[in-house]
Amino acid sequence: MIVVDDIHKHFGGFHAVDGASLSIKPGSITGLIGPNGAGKTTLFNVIAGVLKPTSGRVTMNGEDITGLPPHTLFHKGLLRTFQIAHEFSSMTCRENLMMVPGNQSGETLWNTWFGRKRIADEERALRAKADEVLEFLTVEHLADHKAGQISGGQKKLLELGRTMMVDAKIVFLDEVGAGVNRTLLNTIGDAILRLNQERNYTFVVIEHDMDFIGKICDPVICMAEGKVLAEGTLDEIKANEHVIEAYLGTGLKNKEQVGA
Amino acid sequence: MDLLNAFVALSNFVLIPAIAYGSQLALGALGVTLIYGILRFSNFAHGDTMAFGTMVTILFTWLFQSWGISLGPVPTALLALPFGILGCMALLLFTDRVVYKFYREQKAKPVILVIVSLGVMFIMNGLVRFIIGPDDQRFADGERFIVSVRTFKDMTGLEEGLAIKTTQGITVITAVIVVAALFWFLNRTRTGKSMRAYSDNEDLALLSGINPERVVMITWMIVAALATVAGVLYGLDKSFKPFTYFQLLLPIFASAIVGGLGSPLGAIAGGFTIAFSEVMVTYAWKKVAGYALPESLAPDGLAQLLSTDYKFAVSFVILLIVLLFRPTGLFAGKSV
Amino acid sequence: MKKFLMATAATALMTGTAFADAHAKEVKIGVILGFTGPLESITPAMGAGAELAMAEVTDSGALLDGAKVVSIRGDSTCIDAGAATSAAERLITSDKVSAIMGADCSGVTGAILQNAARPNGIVMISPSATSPGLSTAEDDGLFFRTAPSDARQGVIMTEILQDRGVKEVALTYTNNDYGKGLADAFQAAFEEAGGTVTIATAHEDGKADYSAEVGALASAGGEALVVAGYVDQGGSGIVRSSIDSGAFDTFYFPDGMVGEKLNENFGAELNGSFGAYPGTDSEGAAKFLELATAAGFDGTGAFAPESYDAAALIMLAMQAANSMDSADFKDKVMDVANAPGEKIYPGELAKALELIKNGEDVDYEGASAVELIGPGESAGNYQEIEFADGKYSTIKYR
Amino acid sequence: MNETVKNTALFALVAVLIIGTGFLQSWNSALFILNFGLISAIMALGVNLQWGFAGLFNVGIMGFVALGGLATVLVSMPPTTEAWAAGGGGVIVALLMGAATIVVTALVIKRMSAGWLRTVVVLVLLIGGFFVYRALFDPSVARIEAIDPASTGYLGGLNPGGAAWGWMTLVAWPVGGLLAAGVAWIIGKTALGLRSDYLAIATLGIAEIIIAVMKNEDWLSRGVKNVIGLPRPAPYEIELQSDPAFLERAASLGMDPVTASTIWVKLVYAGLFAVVLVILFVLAQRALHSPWGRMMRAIRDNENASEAMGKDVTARHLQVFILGSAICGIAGAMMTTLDGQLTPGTYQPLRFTFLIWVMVIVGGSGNNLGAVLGGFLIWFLWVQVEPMGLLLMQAITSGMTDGSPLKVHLIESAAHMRLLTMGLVLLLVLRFSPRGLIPER
Repeated sequence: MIVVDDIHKHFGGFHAVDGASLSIKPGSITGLIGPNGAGKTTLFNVIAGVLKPTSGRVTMNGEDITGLPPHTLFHKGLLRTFQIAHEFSSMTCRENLMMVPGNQSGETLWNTWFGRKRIADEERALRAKADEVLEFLTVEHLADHKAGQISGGQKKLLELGRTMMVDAKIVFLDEVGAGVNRTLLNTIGDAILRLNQERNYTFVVIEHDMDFIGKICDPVICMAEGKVLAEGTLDEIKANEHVIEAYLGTGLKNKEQVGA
Repeated sequence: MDLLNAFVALSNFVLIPAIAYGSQLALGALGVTLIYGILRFSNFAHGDTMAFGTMVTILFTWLFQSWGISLGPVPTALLALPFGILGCMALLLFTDRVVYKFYREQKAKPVILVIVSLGVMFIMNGLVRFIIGPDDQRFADGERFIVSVRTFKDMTGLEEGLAIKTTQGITVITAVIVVAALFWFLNRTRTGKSMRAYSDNEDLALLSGINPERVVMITWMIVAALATVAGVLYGLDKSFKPFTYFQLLLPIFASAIVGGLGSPLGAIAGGFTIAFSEVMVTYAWKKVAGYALPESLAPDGLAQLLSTDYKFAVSFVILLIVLLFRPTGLFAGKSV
Repeated sequence: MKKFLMATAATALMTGTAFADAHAKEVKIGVILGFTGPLESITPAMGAGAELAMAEVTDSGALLDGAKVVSIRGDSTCIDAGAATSAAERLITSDKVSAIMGADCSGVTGAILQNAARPNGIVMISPSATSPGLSTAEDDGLFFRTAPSDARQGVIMTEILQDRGVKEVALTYTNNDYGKGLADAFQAAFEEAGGTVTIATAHEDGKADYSAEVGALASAGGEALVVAGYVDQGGSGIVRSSIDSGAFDTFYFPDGMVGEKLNENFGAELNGSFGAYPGTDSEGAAKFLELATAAGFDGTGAFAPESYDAAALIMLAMQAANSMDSADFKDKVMDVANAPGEKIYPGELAKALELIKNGEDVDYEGASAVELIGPGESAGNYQEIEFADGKYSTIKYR
Repeated sequence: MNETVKNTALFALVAVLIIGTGFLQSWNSALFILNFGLISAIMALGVNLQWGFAGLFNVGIMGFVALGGLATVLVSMPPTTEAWAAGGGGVIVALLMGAATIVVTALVIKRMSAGWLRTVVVLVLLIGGFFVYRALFDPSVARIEAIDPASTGYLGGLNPGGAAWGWMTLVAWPVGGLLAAGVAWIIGKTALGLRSDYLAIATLGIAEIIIAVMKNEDWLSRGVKNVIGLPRPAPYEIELQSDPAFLERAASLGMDPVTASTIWVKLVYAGLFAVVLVILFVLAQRALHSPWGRMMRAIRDNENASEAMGKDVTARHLQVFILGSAICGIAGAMMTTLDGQLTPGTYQPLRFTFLIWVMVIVGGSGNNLGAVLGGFLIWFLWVQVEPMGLLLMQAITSGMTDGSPLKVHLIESAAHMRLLTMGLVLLLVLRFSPRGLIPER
């Protein structure tokens, strides 16, 4: 469904992504792993339209989406979250969710002045949907809290929740578990699995926590130095020599993670 | 001979004034760019900082003059300059302590600091007028000219004259010395290097044991020195008036941005770009062309690209053009 | 110092208003001049001139059977129309002045006239607003000026330059209504008379650096440089820069440039330059000078005599109408200013008031040989000045 | 203290200040402050839209205010028929020619592939276009400006009825908004991509350019020669004073006709301005408390995330930049109407840009009510700090001997208390109530 074909992204002389190619099957939860600096987030940003690739192509169901801006991709059903939670801090959690759906008639100024009835109806529906999502994520008690004041893990949940406000086809999750405690991580994992099964969302997950990856992802793709090293189940990846080498090269901490 | 006349006319009316003006702008822009590099905001109070430093210098100049101290042909103001710098440093460090520090500790957004600097601008604006009044103050003394038009004509026998004012000479020499000292400081000393490191990557610099408060303090002190020197040179060359210094903020910002905010080299390049374009775009080339070209080709009109009415718009048009094509300036400055 | 004077005037008026009712009869006249701004060096003498006339009348006790005339100052800033209007508004509505002596610069004068004087029906006599545009402004018969229109000055300038055989001049003007208006008037007159203006370029006031302007002016060339600016502002900057760079050594100075500052700033560097500003050699001018010297201010200051005359005309007209209400005395201004009648000079205001009281005509000549023409403006007398030995002096009257 | 009570108290304070002015100074002064306060509140509303709603740092407010003023002249003045005959057509052709040059150049840049050929074509087009434009433009302008330069010398406006059709000035208000919006569109298209500080300086510069054009293009609005005596929507005091019905009413209220007429005219303006303020306030309020406002706040909080959530940040920034600028344009037109004249020389960034910023920050950015409050409060201070400063200085110096240099100096400097006070108020609010007096909810 998403095909990444020989993407290069250079920053000056630094080749952050150096000829990465991969494809993501519809309905899968693909894990993207690799040592720090492997180019995972850069590749994410290229696919999500934040960065323009130096060369290469990204297609979605055969359509070329290379370099389209994020808001256009959103309307094509491609959503993402961020490594560091990008919540709308001065808005309540419910508002954070309610802002997501596109083409709300209340987003047109004219309607905010003269089409108040229609907006009110839409808002009611949106509100119900947002509350539903919050409930699904087991954080309904946070609905009226300012998003800037909830915990880091809850922000991650909220970001996941935003993707649930629309019918997303594919969702890119960037380090969804970073800085999240174990309990909350499990909640997030459950939510991802449920969304995948109940709503047929496709996920691409960048994550360092191998337990988490092992629990939800299949297949897993490993990147290093801007290239794709291997693809397969987590066990296959763990057994792959190149992968071990790549992780070993960056130090013990990551090796332990692989071993774990 | 005609070509020589053309060159002299060009030097007298374009090159020399533009070089002096450019040096003054460059010094001002260096201050703006340093603050942007280290403290990460555009300081709207910089014009008034210059006015304050200059004002202190003027007060000391008057004091010295009343004591009968002078430097002979060189303006007394140069003697008072160190005191002006000290006064300006005291003010900036005080401002930092009571105003900016609070926001730094809060990790406020840069744009909040810009708005804070607006408040500081208002206060300094009022303060300077309160102390010295809103009027023109002339404080230049000593010999007026290095070369005057008459001597030049007598010396060379050329039709065109050339004047170099003492203040213009001092401006350029001082600017060169100050810039050299600044670059030596930034590139050769430990403190300077730590400042550059801090400017490049704050977090990394903190990890490597740089004391940020010390870096900030030294930055303010350097900025005070630069602002006072720029202000005094400008005042000597032209005249001191608080409102003019506030207005000077605009071409100074234009210089810093054209060069690229945060880049000291860019600030200097920007200063000269703005100064030269302001003078050259509005210069009537008739006279120079009259000397340089054969008679048949000499222009009938004034050969002026843009009337001097638009002199002040020129720097901004250049600013906009540069930003359109190089959004972070000629020397790729930062953006936060 | 000038601001100190203003401040004391302001305090005086605060206490003044408090006691206003206690006094039997008090006539308040607003003096709105640019005590700050580009004309701040010539306005003190103008204000003093007007107040001299008021003091004279108060001392005589002849106005409206012993009325006391009080001056209330307001700052026109010369350039900020909003500030000027608000000052005038305050003087009229809060201090209840009967008439306004002012304002000085044409732009703010027009603003005060339209926004404060006309709505409140207050007579205004300006000593120095010279814009030709004011000749045709709607004024409900309330506006007069003892200064001539710049259209007249343009002609005088042309005559002076031609008498000196100057055929080609460069022209720079301060970029406001005064400078631009005068430049237009002069350029039209000069070119009509066969002269050439090589370049007419504006300069902004308060901008310290004029090398670009001077560069353009020098390139265009000319036998002299006409500086239609202000002596306290960019005008001096242009002259400084021109002398320093050798661009020009002969200058022509219109009214806004003639002031003591010129001697202070340049002195002998201007030897050979010339100019003109309003003034006459009538016996009135000499008398005014005496009175001014006795009162301790500079009677030769530009527009100081006109200011005396403006204030005097207001008070004479009041007496002629036997009322301190503008609606009544606005029609009398022309009567007392022009023939027929006995000629009145400075220091003779008491006599004039008595004559009027007895029903006789007066023809106010005053310090500047007042002759109001057309829509109530001075016919225009100028004194030509020339620099020699580092200061200017009047050499001829026109 | 609950929010409503606090807000009511703050507005009551402003009312007390203005009414107090009426009792202590004069009702004319009080209404003068009220009228400018209403206009300031509208400007603050516009800036709040850009900064409070969308986080756009625009310091070119002065330019848009001035454009509103220009619109007033272009709409409400009678046309100068001789000038139109002499050079009106020429100027319009030249301007169209200039616009066409730019459009064609833009097309070439878009259509041709990059390379030396394109550069050459673009340069030839631009330089050639410039000379053709000047050749068409300059003579027409010279002819227009030659027509009675002392009182006209410009094309005039579009009001065939002249002073009798004072209502045309009301038309100028929305037109001022449109003019500002049009220019904001051009600026937004080019400059909105810049990061915060760069955008700030760019807008600062653009405002200066707008003023430079208005000062020097005499054919358009007489430049620095000013346009005075603009037709006005309110009755003329002088006419009221000769209107028997009005005189009778004034007499029945026990007022003298002159005071009655000046106050009445100011009240008429106050009414007109208040209507505009209320309309704009309601529209802004509805926009803020709607999905649109939610979207704007989201964009302000986090541009990247909003973009990822499908919001077209660039387009929204442009939209809000245009809207805010249009509101400043409307306010500018209203102010020129109240002044009765256009004087380009008096536009200063300190007064028309930075002061408005103080209003928004002190009042409370992101809150319309706050912006309005800030507009009134800061304007009141701006006007009244000067006399208050004088009183303060007199109090301080009362113990000193008359004529002592220090006393003279202190009293002389009282006027500068104004700038000091503004800075101090701004810094104190930023420090102790960083979200303003009426913070965003």
